[in-house]
Amino acid sequence: MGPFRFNSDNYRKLLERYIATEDESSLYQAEQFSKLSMQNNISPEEIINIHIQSLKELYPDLPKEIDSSLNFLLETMISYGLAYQEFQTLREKQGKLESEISVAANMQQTLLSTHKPEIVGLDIGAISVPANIMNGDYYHFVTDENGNLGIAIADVIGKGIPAALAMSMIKYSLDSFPETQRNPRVILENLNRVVERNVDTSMFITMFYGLFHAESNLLQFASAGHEPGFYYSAKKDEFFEIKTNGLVLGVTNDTTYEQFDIQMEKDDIVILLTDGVTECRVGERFIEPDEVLQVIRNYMHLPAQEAVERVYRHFEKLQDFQLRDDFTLIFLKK
Amino acid sequence: MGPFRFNSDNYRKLLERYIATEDESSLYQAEQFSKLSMQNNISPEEIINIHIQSLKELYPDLPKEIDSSLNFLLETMISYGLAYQEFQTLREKQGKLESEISVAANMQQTLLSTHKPEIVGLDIGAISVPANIMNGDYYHFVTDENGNLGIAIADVIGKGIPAALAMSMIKYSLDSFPETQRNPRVILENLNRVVERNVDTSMFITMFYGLFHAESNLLQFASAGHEPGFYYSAKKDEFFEIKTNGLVLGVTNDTTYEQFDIQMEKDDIVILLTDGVTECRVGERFIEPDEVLQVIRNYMHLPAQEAVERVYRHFEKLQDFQLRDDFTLIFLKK
Amino acid sequence: MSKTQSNVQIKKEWDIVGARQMGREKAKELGFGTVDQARIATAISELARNIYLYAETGTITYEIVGDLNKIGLKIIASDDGPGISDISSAMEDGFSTSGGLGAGLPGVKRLMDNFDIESEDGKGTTITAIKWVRN
Amino acid sequence: MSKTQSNVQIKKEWDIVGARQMGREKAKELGFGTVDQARIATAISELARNIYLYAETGTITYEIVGDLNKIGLKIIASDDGPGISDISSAMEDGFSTSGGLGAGLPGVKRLMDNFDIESEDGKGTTITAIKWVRN
Ligand SMILES: [Mn+2]
Ligand SMILES: [Mn+2]
Ligand SMILES: [Mn+2]
Ligand SMILES: [Mn+2]
Repeated sequence: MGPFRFNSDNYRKLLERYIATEDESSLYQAEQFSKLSMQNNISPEEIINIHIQSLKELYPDLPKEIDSSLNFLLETMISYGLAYQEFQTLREKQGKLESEISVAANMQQTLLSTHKPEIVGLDIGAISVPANIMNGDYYHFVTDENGNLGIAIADVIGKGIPAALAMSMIKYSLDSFPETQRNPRVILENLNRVVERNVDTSMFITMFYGLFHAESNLLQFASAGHEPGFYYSAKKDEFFEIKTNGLVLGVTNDTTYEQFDIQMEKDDIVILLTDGVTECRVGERFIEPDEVLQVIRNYMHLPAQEAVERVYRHFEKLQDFQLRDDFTLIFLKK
Repeated sequence: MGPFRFNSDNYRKLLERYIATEDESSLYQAEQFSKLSMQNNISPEEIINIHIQSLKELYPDLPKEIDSSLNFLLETMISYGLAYQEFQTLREKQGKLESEISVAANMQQTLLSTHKPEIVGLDIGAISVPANIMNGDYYHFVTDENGNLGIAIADVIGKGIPAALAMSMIKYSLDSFPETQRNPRVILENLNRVVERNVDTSMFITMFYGLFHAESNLLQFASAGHEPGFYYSAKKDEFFEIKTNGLVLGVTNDTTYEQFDIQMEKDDIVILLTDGVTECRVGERFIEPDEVLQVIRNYMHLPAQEAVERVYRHFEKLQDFQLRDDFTLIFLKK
Repeated sequence: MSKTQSNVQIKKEWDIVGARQMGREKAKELGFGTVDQARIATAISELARNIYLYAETGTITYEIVGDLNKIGLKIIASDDGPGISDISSAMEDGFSTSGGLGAGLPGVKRLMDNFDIESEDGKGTTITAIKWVRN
Repeated sequence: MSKTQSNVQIKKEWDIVGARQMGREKAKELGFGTVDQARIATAISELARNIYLYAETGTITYEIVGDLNKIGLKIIASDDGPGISDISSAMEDGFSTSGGLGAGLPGVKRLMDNFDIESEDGKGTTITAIKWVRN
């Protein structure tokens, strides 16, 4: 019952045995035969032909009607044979496309990668994991000569290649703003114009931009329709939603953004995220906001980087290791 | 002989007629039947089953061996049926991916689009046509407050989505350089560092950058391994290759570029292009450089935009409307 | 109808044939047509072959399931083998687990009506698949 | 062997059958096997149907070609119809020309060994395809 070579003699022998015994073992070998013939790119109509030839060899007096009927069957299989060949072409094409996309995804990772800066007195943790190959979430850190920290977090509504292209645009636009002009409100207003000019109206980008002043511990921020983050006050041992308002990027040319601020104190934590965290789905239901905060609370005593990674791993498992949306989470711990 | 519905009764009737007459008309209808059954997502093993049932109805005394042999055949078709179903899944997936890529291509077109500026005393023509959906060639014009013109033309070695991402990077990097610092040599040196840092070593970008001084009619330029263009001197009625040297972008971090210049005179033409023009293939052979210049000469008396379009249409036809590489051509006519 | 649960141990390649046969008999008893019988046998082949190739030993269990409205055959393939470390890859088309010869798990899913998989790294795999008799 | 060139006019759907039959006979005479006969007939079907649907009238020509080493059947489908404006699309899989029912021109290319198409907008189409007898 070992492996056998693909040829029509084998088919005839198997067929002969099956007709004599009707045993399952021959049918198992029929299955193996057909898999092997597929490996050899044999079309289904050729299997019918091999069947006809085998039958004629086994029964030289095969009734004319039977012979005739099998020719008819063969004729109906020609179209299926064509579909089978198209399938092989398509599989090759798909393979190429997939490797192209994976090259692009690697490039995107390099392009969008950001360096997590060392800021005295601020513990930073950040993680971003795509649901599919390409990431439609984005975060970025930048520091100026005074040690102030700019933090961007964004989410493209839309997935795949177009979303990746849009994110590259955001990254290079951000890079092109002069370092000295890191006012959150102004940055969002500028980006809004870039997106409005360059991107199709069907694609929206939400973004939160924050500027942390290292000396005063003041966090200034503005949001373009981005999923609200949370502020943990250590003194009150309580979470507050970071309320903002502001239209998503790219809707109208002249959108203005309101700027807010938070005075951070010792052990306070700013939690920034995308909706891939808060809209985590477990089976058919969405997770409750309180559950998210409970998970965060469980890990927030850890160093910031370890904390975000633990929170991610918790939600990854909860979703059966199948993210429905890109997941990005940032902790800024005083 | 009109259209008929898909059902096994039809198969039996067609089969019966064919067995009786062995006429081509039944076989033609067998073909139509199988196409219809494919439209109804009928797997090949189900066709075998319909065949068996039809035969049993037509011949209630069908020999046991024949019945048995057909069951064996059916068994071998199960794997083909699986391949057929996988094919349908794959076709859907492919359709989705293709529409995603076409959205990305549209976006790329918007992102990379450049405005052809009006420069007094200079007639500009430019055309760029991708071989596939996404363009791996790129050109860009920029003017400063003194009416000087910066011209970039680039080609990514590599195609498809990764090339498109790389081109977005070039575009945003170029945009981020201050307007006042448009020195070709410096621009290439800066871009080289961006590419070296961000892009995989397997992907190369060639680029020509020129700066045309409106007052003095001096063209300064540098090239990063880019396909050499041509300079047409009206006085001599002769073409000269624009000789440059310089490594492609992204090879080493500290590449330096040499800067050259051309003093343009009345009716002179600078011709910039990518290798999609000069390496145009006709059947099995590459076109000769002289042939390219002859075609250019045929149309260069026309307004620059019309001229580049006519040259493109000439080469498009020569290649049977199937570009092998992205095609970009720029004319600058004094 | 025979008892509602029975099983076949998979230890050597020959047992694959036994598992198919048992499945085909159950399917015939339940009133499945020829094509569905062959599909069920092929699905069992695939599952048993996976056990034989990757876990060495395991069990194929057959259960008749249903209610007043429908009746079906449930196949459970379980082993204590190495488990499947990346389930989502194993469920992808073209990522065949039987050395390129198999239709793989996506094939089993297509051949049957319901499909469920549980696997833990190092702790084995349990695959449950049901096919319903078409009325 | 009959004369080396013959043809069938395509004017009504019935003529498709005639064109298939002529092709099958030629193929049989040349010694093609059953499967190849059926493939040739299917290719002719596709070509003749395209003429019938899009050009209304046209011709299928049959020619026996070859040299000392090989022999084959050449099928030429020509019409003065509207022509194919976008040949590269028409040669793409899934871009079927027979209202979703056909295997289209890529199908003809797969069924035969050589394939060539010439078409000019408004001036008709000529498709030439050859199948070689396998030794
Ligand atoms: Mn998103
Ligand atoms: Mn999201
Ligand atoms: Mn290129
Ligand atoms: Mn090129």
